[in-house]
Amino acid sequence: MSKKTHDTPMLDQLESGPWPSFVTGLKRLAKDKEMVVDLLGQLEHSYKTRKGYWKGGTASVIGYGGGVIPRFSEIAEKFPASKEFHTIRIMPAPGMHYTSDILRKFCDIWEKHGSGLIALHGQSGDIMLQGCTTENIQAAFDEVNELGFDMGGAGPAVRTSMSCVGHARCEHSCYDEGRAHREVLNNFIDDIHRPALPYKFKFKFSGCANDCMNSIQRSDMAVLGTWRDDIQVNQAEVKNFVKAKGREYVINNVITRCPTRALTLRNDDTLDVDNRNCVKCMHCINVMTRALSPGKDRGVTILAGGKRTLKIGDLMGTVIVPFMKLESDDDFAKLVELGRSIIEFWAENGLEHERCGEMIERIGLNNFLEGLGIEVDPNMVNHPRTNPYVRMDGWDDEVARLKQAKAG
Amino acid sequence: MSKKTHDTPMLDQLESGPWPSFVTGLKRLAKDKEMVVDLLGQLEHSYKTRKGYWKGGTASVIGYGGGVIPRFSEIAEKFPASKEFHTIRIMPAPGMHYTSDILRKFCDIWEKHGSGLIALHGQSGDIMLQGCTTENIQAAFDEVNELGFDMGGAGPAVRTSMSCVGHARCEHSCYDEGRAHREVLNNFIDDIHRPALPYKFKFKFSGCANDCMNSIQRSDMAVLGTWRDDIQVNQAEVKNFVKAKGREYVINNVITRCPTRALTLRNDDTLDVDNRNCVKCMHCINVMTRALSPGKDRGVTILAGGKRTLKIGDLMGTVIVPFMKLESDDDFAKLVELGRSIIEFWAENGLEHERCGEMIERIGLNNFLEGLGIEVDPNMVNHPRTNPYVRMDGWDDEVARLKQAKAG
Amino acid sequence: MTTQPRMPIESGTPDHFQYMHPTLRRNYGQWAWHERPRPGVLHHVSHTGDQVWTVRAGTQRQMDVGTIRKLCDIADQYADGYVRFTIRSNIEFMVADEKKVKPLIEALTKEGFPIGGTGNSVSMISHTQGWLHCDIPGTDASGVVKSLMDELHAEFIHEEMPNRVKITTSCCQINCGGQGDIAINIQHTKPPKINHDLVANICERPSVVARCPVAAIRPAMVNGRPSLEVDEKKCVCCGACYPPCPPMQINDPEHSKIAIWVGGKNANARSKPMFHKLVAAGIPNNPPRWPEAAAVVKKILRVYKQDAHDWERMGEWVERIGWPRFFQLTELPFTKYHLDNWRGARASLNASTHIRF
Amino acid sequence: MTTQPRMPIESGTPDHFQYMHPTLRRNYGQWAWHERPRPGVLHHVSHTGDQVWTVRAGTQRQMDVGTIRKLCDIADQYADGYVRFTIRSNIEFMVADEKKVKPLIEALTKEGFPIGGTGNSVSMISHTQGWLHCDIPGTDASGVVKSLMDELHAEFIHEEMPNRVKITTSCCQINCGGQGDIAINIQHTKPPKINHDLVANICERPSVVARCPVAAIRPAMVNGRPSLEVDEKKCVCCGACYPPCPPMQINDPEHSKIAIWVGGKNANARSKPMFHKLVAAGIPNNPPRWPEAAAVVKKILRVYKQDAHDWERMGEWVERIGWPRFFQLTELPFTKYHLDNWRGARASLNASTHIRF
Ligand code: SRM
Ligand code: SRM
Ligand code: SRM
Ligand code: SRM
Ligand code: SF4
Ligand code: SF4
Ligand code: SF4
Ligand code: SF4
Ligand code: SF4
Ligand code: SF4
Ligand code: SF4
Ligand code: SF4
Repeated sequence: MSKKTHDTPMLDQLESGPWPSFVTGLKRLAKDKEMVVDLLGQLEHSYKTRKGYWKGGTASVIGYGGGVIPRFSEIAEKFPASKEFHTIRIMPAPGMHYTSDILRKFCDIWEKHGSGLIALHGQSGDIMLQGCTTENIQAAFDEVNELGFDMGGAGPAVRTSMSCVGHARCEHSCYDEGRAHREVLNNFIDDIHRPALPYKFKFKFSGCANDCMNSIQRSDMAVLGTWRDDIQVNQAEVKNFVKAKGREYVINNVITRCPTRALTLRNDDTLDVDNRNCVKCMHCINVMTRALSPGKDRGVTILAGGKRTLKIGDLMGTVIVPFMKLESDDDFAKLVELGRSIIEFWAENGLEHERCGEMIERIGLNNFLEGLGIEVDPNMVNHPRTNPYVRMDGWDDEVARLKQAKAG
Repeated sequence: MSKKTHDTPMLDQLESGPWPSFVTGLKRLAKDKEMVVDLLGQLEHSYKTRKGYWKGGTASVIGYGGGVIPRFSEIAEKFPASKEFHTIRIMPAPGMHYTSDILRKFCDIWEKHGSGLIALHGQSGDIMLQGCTTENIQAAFDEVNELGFDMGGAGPAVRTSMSCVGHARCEHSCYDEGRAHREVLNNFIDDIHRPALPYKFKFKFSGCANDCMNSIQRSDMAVLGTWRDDIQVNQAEVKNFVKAKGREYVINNVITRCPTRALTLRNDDTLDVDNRNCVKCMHCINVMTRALSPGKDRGVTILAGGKRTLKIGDLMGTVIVPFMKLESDDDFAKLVELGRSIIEFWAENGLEHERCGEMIERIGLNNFLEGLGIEVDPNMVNHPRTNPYVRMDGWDDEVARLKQAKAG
Repeated sequence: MTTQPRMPIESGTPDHFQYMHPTLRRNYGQWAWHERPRPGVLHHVSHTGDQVWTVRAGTQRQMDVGTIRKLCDIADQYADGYVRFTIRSNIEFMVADEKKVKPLIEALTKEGFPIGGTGNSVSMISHTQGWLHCDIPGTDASGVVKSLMDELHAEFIHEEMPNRVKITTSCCQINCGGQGDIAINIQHTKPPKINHDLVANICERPSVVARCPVAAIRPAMVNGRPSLEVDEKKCVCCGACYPPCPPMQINDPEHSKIAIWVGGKNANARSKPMFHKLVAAGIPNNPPRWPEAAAVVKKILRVYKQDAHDWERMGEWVERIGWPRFFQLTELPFTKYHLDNWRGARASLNASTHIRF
Repeated sequence: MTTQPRMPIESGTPDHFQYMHPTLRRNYGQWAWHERPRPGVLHHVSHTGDQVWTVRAGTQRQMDVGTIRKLCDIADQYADGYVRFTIRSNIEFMVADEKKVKPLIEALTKEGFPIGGTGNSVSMISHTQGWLHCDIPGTDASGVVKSLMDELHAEFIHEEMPNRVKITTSCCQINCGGQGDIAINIQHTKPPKINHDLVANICERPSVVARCPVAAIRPAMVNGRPSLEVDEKKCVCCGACYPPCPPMQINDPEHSKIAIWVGGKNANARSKPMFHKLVAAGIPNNPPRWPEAAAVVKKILRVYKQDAHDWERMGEWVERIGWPRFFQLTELPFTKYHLDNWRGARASLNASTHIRF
């Protein structure tokens, strides 16, 4: 290629070392792409001055209000070829499965219309096609869209979701994450593409309490697999495990690690589980993969309101549905409905730029649950209130109502 | 006695049952005391109407600003003899020890000048001489004062303190509570008798972590005994205990109950203590009283800011001194000094009617410690901060200062 | 010359040694171990070889001089003339001779003082003032305590609980009684009714306004006179405005209810100190015997006694079995009022999938 | 007639089965157990008897098409043409035949893709945008991650940690990278410098004012034009005002430092999820290799590796040994900045005598 490359002494240092180097990749692209030549120049400049030089703006595709992250250079006079360097967010399939064929098609499209730089994946789970001029966005997106892929979320919208590998390759999986992911997300397509909510809203799906998708801390509605009957124990495999590892290992790594001390190693090297007190934490099952599995009566626990730092400090989600089945079409429909009620309630009651969890914090879990028509449940708390600062004149009516609800 | 007693059908019901009855006691007094006749009348009226009928006012003794709790009846027209029913608060000796002789003297004085009703003791530890006319207060107090007893605290003052039986009759005791109690309190006599602080201030002294004085939750400065060397183990007694109770009992009631899993029962029925991880919780020592005792290098842990509900919710104290020796005269002088700095800092920085703990909550533990000239210590927290909302430009200087402080 | 008024001798807290049983004094700081030969009796052994037996008995705390003198008589006759009181108003008699224990117990029993309150018993309930003396009480502590101790007498004289049980009462939301394994506290359920005629005369209005934890009070003119106004939607009925301003009448024969709290703990033994948690509310404030409150307390104690492991304090037991099971076992309803919505409430929410089914 | 613009096909999240390895598809929801034959390789067995081996390799996430095509070539040649990516941008190749594992590993290794990231390894660091693309970054994620992964390469390809280690980076305090066993985050240490000339043009002032968590911003007139003013005593330098108002220049080559956090945990395994806690700050933001940050991370990992028990995640280990010992072992200073003073800070204070000496 013709365009002269910039000196990048600092970035060059990132080409050494055993980890694959993004700099080497960028240099490879720079051979054919002036945009990347200048991108490297600007990045080197950032390294030297320790500052970023992108600013936002507007860029989008026809029909959609979001999904493109526009980036304009503040130092385009120095690095004109990368003066526009937008990102297109594309939603992958649940579990991030690909054939080499489809990946190659992405490469071809992006080589043609963009910089050739693709992030797999963004922290919210998007395929990020990074580095596009304003002009090329539409063409790039059209081709990707024809491949069967759609735009991801950005701005005050329902965001691209993530689900763990789960059913596809994990024995711990307690529900069909892929189905849940698609059914839920594809019911909010309008809210993904036309940002009109108070702020972003994320769903995440993990097949069990190991929460490989970080859903409790990083999503507004987290769906995690669990079970409510007994752990399945294969006592023969327990014995094998004890034999292979020794009793001491089993005691130190399984028995004493149960958070509720629900496990006993019997004298005959079989395992006793106090299932009434098991909190489905997954630990013993994680360690003894052949001997133990989640129970058979499986379903999900749902938490609401997780998010990161701004503006009131990190928030984890809170249990709002201790257990629900997720097997029949009806069950899945109910899950979608729950998502919808939450979003609708929040859209109505949330302030601008207020995440669902911040709203719950502001109005109180009580009012949130009432808005959703969900009964309170002691599983939603670590413990009941420790202070008397509450107006209780409705106590008798409330108790009567609960009694009736239970009876009828 | 002449005065006609009131009908007290409700109170009468409190004369039955196996627990000693205060009503029976009051009726006994009513035989000689018109004041108690009417007191019973008013109390019955309270039981009937479910309301209290006392109001405050002023009453005191010469030379002191506090210590008397004045009570005037709102329904004195109905029950004139108990229209004044003040309480005099008197500080008992540490550990609440009495000879029958001194108790009888109290009875005599109170029979003469008051109602004859004495509470042993109030929740802050006072001898409460209950039921006195305004006129008689001075005479009653003078006689009590001549006995060697002094007025307790009330209002925005240093309050009467409590210390556990400790050294006098408890093998767990890690310091001389009685001495600490007296040295501290008797250094604040002016602040006890002349209320001029933002609000009340309480000291409490417990000889060990069992905290029989509820000091962490109920005092502004809590002093609890602890040790920093190894638990003293009498292995012969351990073996006796295991023999008497069985291994299973020992495992279930001692070994697995240690909060940091610092205990191991060895195969030979002796006990291994991981003293580095022992948090001095007292549990194992409580169970195996003959086999285990606190270490020999004893001292105290000090917490500040405990109190009950109003106005921001219950507060427990916070560790401000993880360990200090309390043996020499100097040590005790240091303890008094610490109390003095806390009270002075709070007197200067606390708002009106703001307890020390509420002030700490408002200004931050940091600023409180800085005010006292105490270095922060990781033992003061369960864990470091989880949020980045802090201004850190002083980091380098602070680290340099700490390094120097450590070196020099 | 006029007589000078007598100025107080500011002697402070008196020396304890002068009132201390000689065996305790001699062995001060030297005790080696103890055991409990029977409920209500402690046996302490010193490194010097000395021994002391303590007999603990319940009292009504608010004692007439007759009762105190009776206790003194017993001390003189059976216990060397020394006694001490515990933080829970139990009285303790110390004897250095084991043979003196039995007659001492008999004398106390004969006079109606229950022997117990040690070890894993239900000790005396922490006692506050109530209608007998306080200016702001919603109920009577003496009556509540007497009623409950009558009902719990068997648990005081026996040591049959999993661990010691410390019950507290508070006759208003101020909580002079402190945190307890079980706490029986007044909970107001309606905002104060303001007696506007009195406000102008009695109240320092700014200081009342400052007391309200939720800023529900504002100064207002009512009938042309300075008074106060409460935003009833904000008010949490805490009663904090009442002590500084008696016209803010919070006490109500009907709407000042009793609430029951569980799992408070002061000791650092095993677990760190804990706050008690709301379990039941809306319980009528029903003198002279408060049967509804007693029923709830007894139910909770029954379940705890059956289900908890040795050495588990109430709060530790519930943490092990989980709150859902606590509500199930005690058959108490779990309501929206149990969800915390005060500052820091978030820490009480379950941010995990740890759930027992 | 003008051509209609193409309207998008709103197909949403695509069907995953079409891209899924056939063995996975066939055994969907039927897996029975798994083991790790070696670092970087998982072996899953289905109830149907089918088996699958997964080989996991690290990537640089921000990949050029050349890299992706190389990975596709390897997939085609050695792994049936299917891959998947993990949440940490590792790539996984699935094969149904154990014999294919070795050649696959060799091919990946030859092309410079490290095999590992499974089990008790240090997996790929969660990656954010940084100077390469974001409009508000204080540092470069790509560079920090590359530098650190170079240093931690041995820990990626081996499984020698007590439990899995999940590291995250965030190039501003917003924390797109999430909670981690270790988190390496930008921490600004000076209030924003306001470019007053720009505010009037760019900012919706009320919305900027609303973003500040400590209400430190107020509208002001500067040189006769509407601008903003920051109360520098209140400001906690969080940078929240910068995204809505770029003239609030928070990024500073000198004063935007790196802070290191420890003990975040997302899994519910054993303990409930935890937040990470501040352990070190004031670390220079030093491209291109951030050696000071790397040194702290490596020190922490070294101590954890030596001292933690099997299956203890970083935060669980520290909870067992106590924070004082953590600071002692890592030789990091404990300062006043470690004391929390944000909302709910009280829950982080030690309200007990539980102390290790
Ligand atoms: C691209 C990405 C980082 C990455 O390199 O992977 C990213 C990048 C940005 N995030 Fe993020 N966030 C990304 C995942 C996350 C996550 C992780 C997640 O989704 O699990 C979080 C934490 C979870 C959460 O939602 O709280 C996250 C929390 C934020 C926040 C804080 C939101 C909050 O309520 O606290 C902001 C600020 C905002 O939106 O105002 C933000 C804002 C931004 C912006 C738009 C900065 C801005 O305000 O201008 C960044 C655009 C960068 C760019 O140029 O592309 N980003 N952001 C991730 C999205 C890629 C994708 O679509 O897959
Ligand atoms: C008498 C006593 C209850 C009893 O029957 O034992 C008591 C009675 C009163 N307390 Fe108390 N408190 C008593 C121990 C306590 C304790 C327990 C303790 O000291 O360990 C507490 C909890 C610990 C603490 O200090 O927080 C306690 C926390 C309060 C409070 C709340 C203080 C706070 O900061 O939250 C108030 C309200 C106030 O002072 O404004 C209060 C106020 C009162 C007043 C003065 C009510 C008032 O504001 O008019 C009561 C006077 C009753 C009377 O007529 O005698 N009382 N009060 C206790 C004092 C007797 C004594 O001197 O021995
Ligand atoms: C006499 C008294 C101290 C005093 O100076 O007055 C006292 C004395 C003893 N306490 Fe206590 N405690 C006394 C109030 C307390 C309190 C405060 C209270 O009652 O409100 C507590 C804190 C309760 C809480 O956590 O809320 C208390 C928590 C303990 C504990 C820790 C129990 C636990 O496992 O949580 C022990 C250890 C034990 O059980 O051996 C203990 C142990 C003891 C020992 C065994 C210490 C000893 O070796 O002598 C004493 C005899 C106990 C017995 O009753 O069997 N003492 N003890 C108090 C008697 C009160 C009463 O009449 O009931
Ligand atoms: C592939 C992946 C899911 C996906 O759809 O992408 C995955 C896959 C598995 N995880 Fe995970 N986890 C994956 C991210 C996570 C995350 C999220 C993250 O990396 O940020 C977590 C939460 C981490 C946290 O707590 O902050 C996570 C916490 C776990 C745990 C709980 C560990 C613990 O003890 O705390 C297990 C259980 C275990 O260790 O066996 C687990 C177990 C597993 C198993 C063994 C499940 C199975 O039986 O197949 C999988 C292979 C694990 C291995 O690497 O040895 N996975 N796992 C993710 C691989 C990420 C990577 O490349 O490093
Ligand atoms: S969250 Fe559970 S089900 Fe999903 S991949 Fe992780 S371990 Fe498997
Ligand atoms: S899943 Fe967790 S809580 Fe349940 S038995 Fe196993 S280790 Fe215990
Ligand atoms: S606090 Fe400790 S030293 Fe004091 S009486 Fe209680 S157990 Fe004994
Ligand atoms: S005192 Fe407590 S922490 Fe220490 S070893 Fe005994 S039980 Fe464990
Ligand atoms: S709890 Fe309330 S009513 Fe009872 S004594 Fe204390 S201040 Fe008075
Ligand atoms: S009762 Fe409490 S909340 Fe209500 S007005 Fe009075 S002080 Fe405020
Ligand atoms: S952490 Fe901050 S700087 Fe980095 S990508 Fe996210 S928003 Fe941008
Ligand atoms: S940096 Fe944060 S605290 Fe400072 S002014 Fe901006 S938003 Fe407010």
